[in-house]
Amino acid sequence: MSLAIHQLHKSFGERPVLEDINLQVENGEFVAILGPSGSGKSTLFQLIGGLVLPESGTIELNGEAVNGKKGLIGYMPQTPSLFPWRTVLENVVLAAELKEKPDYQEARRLLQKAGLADYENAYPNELSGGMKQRVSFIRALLSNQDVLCLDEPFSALDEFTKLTMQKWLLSIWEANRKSILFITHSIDEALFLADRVYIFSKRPAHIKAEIKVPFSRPRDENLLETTEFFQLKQQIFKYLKEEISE
Amino acid sequence: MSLAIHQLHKSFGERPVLEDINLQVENGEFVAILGPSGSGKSTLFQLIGGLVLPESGTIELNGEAVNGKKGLIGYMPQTPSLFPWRTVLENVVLAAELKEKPDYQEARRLLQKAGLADYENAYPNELSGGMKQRVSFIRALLSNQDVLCLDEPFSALDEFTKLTMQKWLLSIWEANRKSILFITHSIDEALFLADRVYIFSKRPAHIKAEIKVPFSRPRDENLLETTEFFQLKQQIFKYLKEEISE
Amino acid sequence: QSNETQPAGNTATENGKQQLEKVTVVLDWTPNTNHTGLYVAQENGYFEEQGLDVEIIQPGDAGADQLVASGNAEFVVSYQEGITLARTQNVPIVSIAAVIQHNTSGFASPVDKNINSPKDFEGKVYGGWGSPIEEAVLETLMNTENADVEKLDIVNAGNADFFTMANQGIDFAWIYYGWTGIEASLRGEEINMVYLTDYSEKLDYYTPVLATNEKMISEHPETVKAFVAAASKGYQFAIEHPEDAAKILSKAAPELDAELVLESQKWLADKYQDDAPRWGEQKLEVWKNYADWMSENGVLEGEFNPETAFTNQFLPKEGE
Amino acid sequence: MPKISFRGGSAIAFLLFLFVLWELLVRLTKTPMWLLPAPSAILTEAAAGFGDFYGHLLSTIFLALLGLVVGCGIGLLTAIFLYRLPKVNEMLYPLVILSQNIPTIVLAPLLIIWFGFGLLPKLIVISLVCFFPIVVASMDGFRQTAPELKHYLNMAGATDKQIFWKLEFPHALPSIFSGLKISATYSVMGAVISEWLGAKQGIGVYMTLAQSSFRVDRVFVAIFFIMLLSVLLFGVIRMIEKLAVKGRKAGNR
Amino acid sequence: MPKISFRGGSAIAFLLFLFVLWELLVRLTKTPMWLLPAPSAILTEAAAGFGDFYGHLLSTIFLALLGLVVGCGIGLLTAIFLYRLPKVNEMLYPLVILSQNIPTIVLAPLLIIWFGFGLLPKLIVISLVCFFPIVVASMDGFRQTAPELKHYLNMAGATDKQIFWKLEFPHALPSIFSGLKISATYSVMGAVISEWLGAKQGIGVYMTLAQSSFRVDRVFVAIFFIMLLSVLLFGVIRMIEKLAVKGRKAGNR
Ligand SMILES: Nc1ncnc2c1ncn2[C@@H]1O[C@H](COP(=O)(O)OP(=O)(O)OP(=O)(O)O)[C@@H](O)[C@H]1O
Ligand SMILES: Nc1ncnc2c1ncn2[C@@H]1O[C@H](COP(=O)(O)OP(=O)(O)OP(=O)(O)O)[C@@H](O)[C@H]1O
Ligand SMILES: [Mg+2]
Ligand SMILES: [Mg+2]
Repeated sequence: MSLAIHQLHKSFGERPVLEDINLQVENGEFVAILGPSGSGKSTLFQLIGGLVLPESGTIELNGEAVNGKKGLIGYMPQTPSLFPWRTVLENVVLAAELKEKPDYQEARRLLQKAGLADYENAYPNELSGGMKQRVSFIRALLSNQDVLCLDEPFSALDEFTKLTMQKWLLSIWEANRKSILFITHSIDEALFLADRVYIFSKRPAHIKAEIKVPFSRPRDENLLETTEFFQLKQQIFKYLKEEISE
Repeated sequence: MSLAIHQLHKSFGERPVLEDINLQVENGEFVAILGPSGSGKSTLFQLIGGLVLPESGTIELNGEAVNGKKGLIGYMPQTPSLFPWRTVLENVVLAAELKEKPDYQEARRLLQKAGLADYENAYPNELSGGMKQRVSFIRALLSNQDVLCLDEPFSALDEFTKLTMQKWLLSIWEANRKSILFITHSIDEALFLADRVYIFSKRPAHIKAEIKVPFSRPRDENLLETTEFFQLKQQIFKYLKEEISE
Repeated sequence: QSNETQPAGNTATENGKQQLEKVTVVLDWTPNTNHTGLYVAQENGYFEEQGLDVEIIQPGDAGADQLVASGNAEFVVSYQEGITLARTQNVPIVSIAAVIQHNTSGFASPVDKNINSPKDFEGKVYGGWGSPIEEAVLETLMNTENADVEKLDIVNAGNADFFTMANQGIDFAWIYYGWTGIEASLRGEEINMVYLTDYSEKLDYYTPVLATNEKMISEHPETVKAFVAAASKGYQFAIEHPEDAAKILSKAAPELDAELVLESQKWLADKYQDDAPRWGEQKLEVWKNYADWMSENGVLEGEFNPETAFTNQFLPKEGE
Repeated sequence: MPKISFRGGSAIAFLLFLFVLWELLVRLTKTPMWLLPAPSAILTEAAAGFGDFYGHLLSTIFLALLGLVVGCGIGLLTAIFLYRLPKVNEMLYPLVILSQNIPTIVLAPLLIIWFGFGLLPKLIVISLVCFFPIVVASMDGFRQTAPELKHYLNMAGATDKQIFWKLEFPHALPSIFSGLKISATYSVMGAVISEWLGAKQGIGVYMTLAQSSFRVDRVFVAIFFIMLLSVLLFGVIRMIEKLAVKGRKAGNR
Repeated sequence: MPKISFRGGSAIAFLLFLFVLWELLVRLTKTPMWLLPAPSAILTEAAAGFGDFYGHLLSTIFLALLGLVVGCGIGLLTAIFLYRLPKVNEMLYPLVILSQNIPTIVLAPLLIIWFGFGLLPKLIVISLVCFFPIVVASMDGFRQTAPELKHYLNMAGATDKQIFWKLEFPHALPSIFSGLKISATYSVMGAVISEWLGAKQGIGVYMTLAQSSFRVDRVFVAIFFIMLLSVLLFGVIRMIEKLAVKGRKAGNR
């Protein structure tokens, strides 16, 4: 499924947040968004999710305008947002539950992969921050939607666990080619995972740059040490620096 | 003020979390903790904060055992934990309020430095994830304690804002030399900021390694590109990898 | 408590009001024509003449008798059955005047039910409030005509009034003619009455009566005397001028239906004193008879001495 | 603001509709006045008798407000006291429940015997009615504080008192208001009931008098005013709530 | 478990202490029986008269439980219905408040006229008492749902129905139980009051008869059982709450 956003404007009261955002995610494409804190990335997700309406502009899924329509994307919020009265297992199937009878077998398998096999029956208050984030991530994976919007999914993970999860996400994506829109603060992560990277300016956000990531797939962690990678990273860092220091 | 932890053990029910932790923070030292997600880092902070009692072992501040004593440290939790009915300004002075009449002048100055000058009177629900984290950070800074325990303070910030905040933290620390214990998942961050780094094993956590960071101060971001830095980083990454892959 | 002890040397008094002794009289129910004498005495200044400053209080829920017994109020409008039961439980309360000489209560039924005497109760439905006394009274009445109380269906209708009950398939209920009966006639609803007094002398008890506690009688007899004197004068006025008395009651309680008050007053005027030598007079045999009847029917537990339950000593002497 | 006035409007319109229905029903079925008077008859009586009624109304309003304030004040204090002293709570909480189960017919004579016919016993009755919902709702509110905020305050070294006043109390405000709304609704009926304890004036007095002289229309006038008062009080509490709980409508995302 | 029994113990010990105090006071001041009987006298009467009392007790328990279940059921349904249909809520919520302000002296005759002297009118009276606290508490509970969870569910495309049943309802459980506890406390008194509407049996009947024959000791026996019942009901609700709200005692940190 493809996602296309045209000339989107959004403000909260007097505060303009998004200004003339144009952005595409092709069917099966992996797109990352980078941008300063508070620029409007999460707000963009809320617009795509249909939770708020833009002042102007359209959001199209497969060419059809879906402004304000809910239930069309898989979503992982920036904070884990787990339900305290549900166990980990009950939490991960929540999104799936909304549409159909959830597949507990699959849920257990994913929990195992994320290193949470022992915590299936634990309640969220017994989990560490990173564990909650992984639960939330699995919930999004299980939601069974063709477009996934992930808001900083690995920010609370240590470098190695993060790498494992990134590789896992890549393998899942390569296997069933969902369209993924991915907010991150890590330039490494964006370059390692995505086909294209959009860089947001500071608030009110417009698209400062769009970068095609030239690396071939499948990628592995050695990529992170190549000079091309390093140069691209430097370039992006410069863009971000420009945004914030002015 | 110096912090010393001897042979600390802690488990939650059947689940051992900390096993024989020994750790020091000298007066005015900046110490970082790295470790796998779910290893027990935040739990260690809870023990230091006196919120839970260890099964055995002691926690000493300036040589005095303080197991279970509260109110001796400045603390920044892993989730922002802002009070929804307080404005940003009222939130940042909260920790200070507990001890004395808060200094609103200073609070405003710090908010300005963190790029939140316009949000002084906003409520937390109007902030982005990274903005909340900054508010929580400032709250810890304003708490006016000699030992600061920061739990992943910059995880939700973009690379450039993060760097700004890191440098700011360093400058503050260099000016008034508090003792800082700092949990992070970024090896870069640990090496850039700390005097020493403890690496936690996976749960049940013991101290896998203690690394003295050899770089002179004041440090700047060029340090991140030196070979020494890179080698140290590789070494730490190896430690972490060992922990998780077994 | 009686507040007769005024602090000496109190500042100058306006028209001597401060000399008045404050007493409280607690009604048994909402103000009605049973209480007219008290309101008249209040309005026409009879209490004041006697040196009393009377406050009339409507207690709402039960407990008026205990209030007086405990000394928190001086006088109460009560009824013989209550005082009898109270005294067997050692509640020190004494009747000092009968407001109405004969029992005016009876069993009322819409005319179309055709209930003209106790024998007609058979096969009918009685609506009451669940007191054992009711059954005993019904039995006594029906026995006089050899009717079987077992053939009567007694329904507990709680606090429902006569008209509500009549609407719910209940054939007859126990009312005071002087109030509910008058209301029925005002509404143009014809009812039959079976008066208790017509069938059993023992059931001709005093209701209502004025009462006070034993302590008042022994320690402040002059206050009691003054109160009864004024009340007596008030009732006398009501007997002689029912229209004016009704106006006084309506003025004191404008919420009442003025027409009902007037009609009720007219009906009641000659019932206050009736065949007694003076208003308020009580007879020992009435007290004794009723208590005996209660004992016989198993609704009285404990010892009851009719001589101590009432007194005529405070009633004004003839021509006083 | 236009929203608020519209909302009230919708409710009032519905009530008016009900009244019209009632009027029609009464007229069509020719229900006699003494069974169920028509709204028009009630209105006529209300207009005609308002001069007499006025004093009763004021007296009840005064009682209800005073009782509500006192009852809620005591209730809130009790809740705070019990919550902050769990040992005492264990002992006294059952008594709080028991206090709601003393029937007025027993309480009334006792109160009069102890306190006479003045304002105090009436105030006690109303307060007793109003204080319970506040206690239960507040205690439950205090208990449900967001654990991560409590965790933070504990780590920051807040004393129990500070935790209470900076976190548990403001966090429980919506619950407290929930209790307040229940109490406010009960306060008017509480005042009417308290007038059983020998009042000279008040809607309760007016109503029993009307009832005992079979003036059903007057009884309904009394009920209308009781209802009006309750709804007004409820509305006022809701307005205060909106002001007091302002700024956190959405909480933190 | 040992903790629970200990907690009950502390309250009972305190109550016993109060009884002893009461007994002493009554004996020392030589308070007459008809004013305030001593606990020992009440106990004696309770033991002696239990055979007679038993039937009344059962009848009231039955009424109270039935009324509580019906009232709370209706209350919960009403709350859900009103919450999920805000337009209807605007119209009907004032009526819910009004329902609490119909004095029994007016309601009773009407109910009897409409429904006779059977079980139904009594049930209506108890339900009317029990349903209000549930409605208010539940509605407030539904409204206070954690906004970030609601935000998530919305983004995930949950329908309003799903949001209600997966989030708002479970989230409001503590509030609902708070309302339930208030209702349970009122239910026994509600049952006693409902017995005004003509019951043959019940604590209310027993109590008025005792009152009118000045058997204050019996009145107190009745009160004791009313209180005992209420506390028991309250305790049962609290136990159910502990089971139902299990597992989220600490919420998420
Ligand atoms: N409900 C709201 N009311 C008012 N302003 C809001 C609201 N939500 C977001 N904003 C503002 O919109 C801007 C963008 O917020 P958003 O959460 O989209 O940032 P973000 O790019 O996701 O940042 P971060 O990387 O820190 O999460 C911020 O300035 C924020 O203050
Ligand atoms: N209240 C609790 N009850 C039971 N287990 C708990 C509780 N709190 C923490 N744990 C367990 O303790 C372990 C350590 O948790 P902790 O939060 O200290 O991890 P962490 O090192 O901070 O991880 P992260 O980097 O993901 O935040 C985890 O396995 C967690 O499941
Ligand atoms: Mg964001
Ligand atoms: Mg942690």
